[in-house]
Amino acid sequence: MAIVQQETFSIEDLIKSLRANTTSIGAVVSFTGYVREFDPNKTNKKLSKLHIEHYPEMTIKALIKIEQYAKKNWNITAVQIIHRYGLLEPNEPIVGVIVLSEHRDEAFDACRFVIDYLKTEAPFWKKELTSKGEYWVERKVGDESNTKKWQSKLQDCKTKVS
Amino acid sequence: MAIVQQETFSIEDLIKSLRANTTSIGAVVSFTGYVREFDPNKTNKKLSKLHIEHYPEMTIKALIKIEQYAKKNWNITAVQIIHRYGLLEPNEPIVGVIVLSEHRDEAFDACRFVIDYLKTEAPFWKKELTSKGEYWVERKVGDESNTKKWQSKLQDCKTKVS
Amino acid sequence: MIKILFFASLRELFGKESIEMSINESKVKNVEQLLIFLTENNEDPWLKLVEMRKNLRVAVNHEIVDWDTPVRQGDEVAFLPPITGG
Amino acid sequence: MIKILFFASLRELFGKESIEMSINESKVKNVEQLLIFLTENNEDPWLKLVEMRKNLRVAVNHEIVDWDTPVRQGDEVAFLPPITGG
Repeated sequence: MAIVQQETFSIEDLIKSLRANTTSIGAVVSFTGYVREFDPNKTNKKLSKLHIEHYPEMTIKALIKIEQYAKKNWNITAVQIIHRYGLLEPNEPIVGVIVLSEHRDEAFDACRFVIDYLKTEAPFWKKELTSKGEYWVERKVGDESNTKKWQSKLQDCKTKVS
Repeated sequence: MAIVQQETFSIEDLIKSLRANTTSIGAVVSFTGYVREFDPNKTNKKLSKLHIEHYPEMTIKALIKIEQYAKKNWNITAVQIIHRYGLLEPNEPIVGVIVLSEHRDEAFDACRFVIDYLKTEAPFWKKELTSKGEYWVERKVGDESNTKKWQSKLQDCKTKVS
Repeated sequence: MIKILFFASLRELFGKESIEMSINESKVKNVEQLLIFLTENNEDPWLKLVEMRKNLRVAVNHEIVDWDTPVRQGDEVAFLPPITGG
Repeated sequence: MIKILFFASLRELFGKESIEMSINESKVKNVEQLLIFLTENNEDPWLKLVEMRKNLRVAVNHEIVDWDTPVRQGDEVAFLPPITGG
């Protein structure tokens, strides 16, 4: 299950619907990524909007593949990705990842894998509209190395996932 | 900030109040632990209630200390623990840990540290009331080794925290 | 005909979301050869694709693929600038 | 006087939440010596504390401490069975 939408979302509502009818879930880990108005590394720029573009025919497929990899590599009960696109305001949520499992270690690892992988493998592009102009966000070196770390650690992850 | 209460709680409300007035939060990681009605390792027992006892004069102090250790060891903006006590029903939340930070790696690590540490270092005790009788929950070996792993990895964590 | 899609900075560079073109299947057998074919006249904005080659990924029919993946009439090919999801 | 608190299985074992007792400060200087003093008559339920010693932790005035930590009149001492928080 993956959701791509323009509207905002509620992590709690998503958790509730994933938990419905489960009786042996001990742990839920969630990650939420937000639009930052100020980046302490770029102190002279104030973000006014974030524009997120994606490849609609491909996005859901790519996200579901990432969820499937997570389920294959960890003993988890459910995983849900939600990702927004369009024009977002500062402090709005961009992406949510929720993992349900019996025990917490699996939920933490799988949630982190999903967000790490999504950053470099799901077809989204971000453009920052700032007080100093508009520009496409550059890929972070750290994001690439996180993905590579998972690829070298996990089985069946060497092939491209999106 | 740590909360100990009998009532249930909303992770989303806690996140919202922690996020109020922040402008450079990029990541929120939350952990929620729930009462499990069935433990797949003990298939013959059905939980009817979970009773959580604590040491009131000590608990908040212990939780705040754990939060302080998290802030000392990771570059995070805020951390909040909420833990319930009293008589809980299956599928109710027991504990929540929320971490806010600029970047996700710190939020994941700090959140995991807090829940791992809390499991063995905050003065709570659980009693399961089941279809086969009542008994105090035994400490898990995995919980102990998680705490020890952090203690060997982190500075200033060798002293007892609660 | 194949359809070529552009996203983000490439969409802005080309000034359009997609183009359709027919390919000579005896000359253009895979994605690598398609890129060579598109850029052999050294014309902007195609040249930009060559410059970006190291950071460029390619999807055929909605799956990211290796550069030696075959392309055929009817395929949808997308050159993807570095992904910045999440 | 010092106050000794019991929690969880120990509270049930002792049938009470706390007791108060006076200690001989020349004999009982720290938590370890307090435990020895409490159990020297080999009486139940105190003996149980000795059996559990390996898994027992002790808090003085709401802080978990090492066994060589001093105890003084007015202190609150709690013997803690294995914590199962979260």
